[in-house]
Amino acid sequence: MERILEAKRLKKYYPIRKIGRRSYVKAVDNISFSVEKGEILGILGESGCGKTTLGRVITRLETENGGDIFFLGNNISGINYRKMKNFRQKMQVIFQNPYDSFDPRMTIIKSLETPMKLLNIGQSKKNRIEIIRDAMEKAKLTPAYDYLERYPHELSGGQLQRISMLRSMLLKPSFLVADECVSMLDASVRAEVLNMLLQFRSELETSILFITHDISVAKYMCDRIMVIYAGKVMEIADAKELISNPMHPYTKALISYSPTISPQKERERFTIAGEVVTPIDPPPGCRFASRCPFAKGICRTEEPEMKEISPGHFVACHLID
Amino acid sequence: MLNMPFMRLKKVDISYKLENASVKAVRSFSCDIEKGDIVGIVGESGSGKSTLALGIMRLLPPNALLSAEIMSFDGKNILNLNQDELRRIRWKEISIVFQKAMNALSPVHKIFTQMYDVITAHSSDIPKGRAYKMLTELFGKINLPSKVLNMYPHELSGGMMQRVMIAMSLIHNPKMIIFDEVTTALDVITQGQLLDEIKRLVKEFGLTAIIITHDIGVVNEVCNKVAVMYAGELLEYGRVKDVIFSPLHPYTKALVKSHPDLRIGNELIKGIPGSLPDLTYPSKGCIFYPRCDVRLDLCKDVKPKISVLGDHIVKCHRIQG
Amino acid sequence: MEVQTEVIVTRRKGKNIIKFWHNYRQSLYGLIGFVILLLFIVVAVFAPIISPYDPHAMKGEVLLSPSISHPMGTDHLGRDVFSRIVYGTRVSLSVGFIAAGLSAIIGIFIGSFSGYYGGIVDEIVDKIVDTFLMIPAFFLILIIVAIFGNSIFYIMLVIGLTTWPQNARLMRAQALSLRERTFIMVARATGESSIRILFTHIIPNGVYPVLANTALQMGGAILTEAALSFLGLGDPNLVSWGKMIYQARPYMTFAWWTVVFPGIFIVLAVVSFSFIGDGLQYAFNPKLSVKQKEVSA
Amino acid sequence: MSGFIRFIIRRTISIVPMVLLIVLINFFIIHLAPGNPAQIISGLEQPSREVIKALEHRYGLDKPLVVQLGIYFKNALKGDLGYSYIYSEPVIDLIKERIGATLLLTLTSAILAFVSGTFLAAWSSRYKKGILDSILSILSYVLYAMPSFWLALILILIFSSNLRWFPTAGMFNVRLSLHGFARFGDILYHLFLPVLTLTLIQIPVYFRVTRSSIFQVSRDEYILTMTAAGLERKKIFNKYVLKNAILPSVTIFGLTLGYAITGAALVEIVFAWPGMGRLMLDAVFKRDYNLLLGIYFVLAVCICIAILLTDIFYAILDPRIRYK
Repeated sequence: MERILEAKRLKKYYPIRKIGRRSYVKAVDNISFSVEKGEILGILGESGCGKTTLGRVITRLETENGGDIFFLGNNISGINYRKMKNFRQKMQVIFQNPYDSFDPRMTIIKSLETPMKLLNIGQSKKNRIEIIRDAMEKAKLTPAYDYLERYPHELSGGQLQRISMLRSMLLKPSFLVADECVSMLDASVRAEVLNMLLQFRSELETSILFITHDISVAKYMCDRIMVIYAGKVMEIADAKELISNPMHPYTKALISYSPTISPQKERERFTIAGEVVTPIDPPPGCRFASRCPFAKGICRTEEPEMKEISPGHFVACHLID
Repeated sequence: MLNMPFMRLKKVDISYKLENASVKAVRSFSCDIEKGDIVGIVGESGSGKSTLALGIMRLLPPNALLSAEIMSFDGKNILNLNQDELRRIRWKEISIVFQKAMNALSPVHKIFTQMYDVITAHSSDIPKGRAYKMLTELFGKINLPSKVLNMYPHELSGGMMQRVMIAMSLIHNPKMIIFDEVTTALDVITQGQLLDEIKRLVKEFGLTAIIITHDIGVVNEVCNKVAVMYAGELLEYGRVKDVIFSPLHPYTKALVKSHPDLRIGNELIKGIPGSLPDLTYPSKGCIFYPRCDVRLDLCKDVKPKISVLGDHIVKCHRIQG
Repeated sequence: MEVQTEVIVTRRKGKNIIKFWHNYRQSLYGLIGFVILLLFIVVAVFAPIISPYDPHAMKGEVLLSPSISHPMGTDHLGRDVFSRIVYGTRVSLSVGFIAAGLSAIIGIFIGSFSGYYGGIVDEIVDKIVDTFLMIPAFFLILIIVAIFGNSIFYIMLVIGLTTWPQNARLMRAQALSLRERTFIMVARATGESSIRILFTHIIPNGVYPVLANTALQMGGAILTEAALSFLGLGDPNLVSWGKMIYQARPYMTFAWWTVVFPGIFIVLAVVSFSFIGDGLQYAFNPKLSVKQKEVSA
Repeated sequence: MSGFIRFIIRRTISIVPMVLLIVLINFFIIHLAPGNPAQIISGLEQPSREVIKALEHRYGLDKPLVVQLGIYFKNALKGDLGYSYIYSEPVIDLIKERIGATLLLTLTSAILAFVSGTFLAAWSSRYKKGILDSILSILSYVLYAMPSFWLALILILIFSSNLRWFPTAGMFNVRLSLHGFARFGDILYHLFLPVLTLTLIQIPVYFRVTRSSIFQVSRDEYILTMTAAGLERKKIFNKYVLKNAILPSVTIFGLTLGYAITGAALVEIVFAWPGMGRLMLDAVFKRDYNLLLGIYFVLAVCICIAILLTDIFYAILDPRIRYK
């Protein structure tokens, strides 16, 4: 298998100004993972856990404070803007808010054509417009001109998100970061967008980093899932394995609290207390210790190592041997 | 009014007057709610569910027009009450918890001040000391520390604020509470904790509740009945196990099919093509006609009647009751 | 196909202007202000035709009260007040347009650069802007004009150079919020250069509050020029409304018209610009985000 | 509470660069102005060679520009603003004599405008879109557009020249030497028209800000909550809408002081009020740059302090601010 992207010990700290001493939000703290060709890796976590920051560091919208990112065999960490231009086409990103993904003063066609022009795709404007039209028709956004001449505010969220995906896919990227790309959409449109993403994956063999807070969506979309909490990886495993056999208490809680439409109603809750913590100058030990019902002394003093408990299933927890 | 149910809504219409159009947000909504029910009103954005909640509370903005055949609650007609009578019913009989808890309290007043004002709005002769004791007790029931009373809203997390709002809704022991998307902005675990809390409180206080949500998973977790709304109309109403596990209306069926679920096998989810109809136009036939995959010719021009199958209500030409 | 798109784009652009006007009309004040301003422009352009007398001619009798031959009377040197007011329009309008225009251009550039790039430069700009906003610009203008000279160009230049911080602050706030918007992220992720982003996305999307404010600043510049003239610091070679009041003040108690009329015209001009600012706010109020609101609601 | 004290300290520190910036502006103006800086500082038309030498030494004018700037800073912060050429007195002493009268005028009118503007906004918001609201709104545009000096002249024309209700000029009647309460009354009597002028031109700012803020706050979610909870409308307005709606006008109070003090200077000239305005006019006419710059510096510092005070007041009203 071809390795598309590898992140090694990535760090992103945000300073908080206070009189006296400096504090840091350790939004991404020593996170390592890799994505193979055509694979969808889910990044699962609650708000403020660092998943969006992780996506932005990888796509070079933010600069990391440490660690390395290898993309198609090149180290792109700390790379400057000009050099990154060579990778832009190969690495694309889709954001959460479809309504805001297009310049409100530009027609859809202009928003679609500009990146192609900048990255030298298509020989002429005419050619590019043809490519766009064909792609639109293939994505069942027909008749294409009905959409292309419009301004973003004239379209619905589902339509915009599909066009937004199209915009990325026209560049034929080998890697795509989808940052909460369905969280603002209604259930009925959400499925269409997810399926479109799956279709792209199978057609272009694009690897996808699928960032989400919804474990049900992650299960539907991903080959592997990485669970993060307060800037740290808690567990990483094959999607089916993670959901059927969660090891980390946090993963167990996430699964237990996730609403379902299955008939067996009276399940046993794996209850935990408290709310998500922001990792501001986090104390030593496991980040989850303050909420973990099983936390022992060691959990508060020593950081747990990643352990491979079965092939491909890694957990960071002191309680698991 | 002996055989009247606890709450009866019959042919409720709500429209908003805009500059040069009028939006029919709720159309001919009818349903009965029995004492002790937890009714989920589920629908996507634009389905009119939140407008309906405001209509029941008679809290609609001045540009909204409300009309109904019957709107009764606990033997009282709430359609014809004047402002003063309404004021006395609000919170004593029905209270509401809004989605955006962070904005639901004044940012420059302490929580106790606001709680105390709510107390004195209906029972003016309670001294502060007693109110404080009463609130401490109430907060205890919702797992809120009493020190929260002396804090300002911005000092609390989203989950905490939502608890505060629930506590506030309980102050005058109302008979019914409407929860309007109360968990939408919250993380999965916090949402789960809060839903558990709501379930417990409804039992403990002998409440009747309406839970408005876009997530059928949430409905399945807490409700015993569910009303499915689409573009302002009620399409299906009945017990949760009937409506979700053996839906009759094509829309409900599609909605269930578009829901990725953790505990149900890995089948393909499907979206509903098309988008919401323009609510500024009156619809002649079935409101779901343009997106329905099993539509009949009849559906285009003839409004389906409500079919009653025991306690399961459906509005579809294909179902005969 | 190319042609077809082009046609469509221009058609849409035309529509935008119509839409802009449609929104602008929503404000009655805006409409009135627009009409008054048009009248003022006509008066300024055709001053020699409109004014019945030479504004500098000291022919008439001294301090005549308003009559048919002198609708606004004459001043202490026997000059026709109405004719002087007509010529004064030229000074006021050009001060308004040029000074506020300069202020807008400087403000837009400094504000958008500083807001979009951020960092230490932004912090310094922010402090400077804050300081300028707090301290009365009028005194600084006064000092500079008193020291360096009081030709009308100087006055316009100095007003422009001292009032840009307001615009810079508005533009900076816009740039700061636009910077976090998704479509800017998209532009960055698809490799658009910073300069390109600044000129094709940030400025076109964020410039509206500055434009509305510029209308207000035009009025402000007129008031500033009037105040300078009232202190005797106006351009010695031109007729301006403020200067008329300054010169007429000693005779005010027995020739009210020499003071009252120029003042009324100052008020009228400034009000018309404020009204236009009001109209622009209506026109620019982006209803583009309506759908977004619906989703979050 | 320690958060609050930290906030005050932080705000106070943040004033420092502003004061430094003002000094910097002054310094550059002196050096860019036509003529010799030493001559300007001396306040003399043709100072003797010795005087120039002495001043050059004292202000380090023979040293490099950076050193000069340092010395200038030190002197300005000590209150040494040079000599006035028309009065041959230290600038700081001239200002000290008159600043009281100016501040009396400015602050009285600013506070009155704040109170009445807010009150009018609250009052007119009850009759939204009615005739009263429209009249007040148009009036606010007109008053906003009015040059302060012209309004002052008009008021004199009406109330002093024609009706003879109020004096045209001065701060007290020089012919009577009143004491105690009578003197206080006399000052109030003289204060009336100037304060009225300044209050009127400032009301629109507060009126408009508060009005739109009331409109906005009324649509906030917590007002809906309070209505749903069955609170009386009047109580909601008086307690919740007003306190939240007043916050923006408190913020602009500090920022508007600059505008107020400009108006005050012009109005002082019209009413011959013995404040800094008169001093400024003299300085302009006789080209007394040193005095002008001194006035500018002192006014700027006063405004900085006033803004600091409003910030602190704001923080008391709005609990959110301390934690930002």
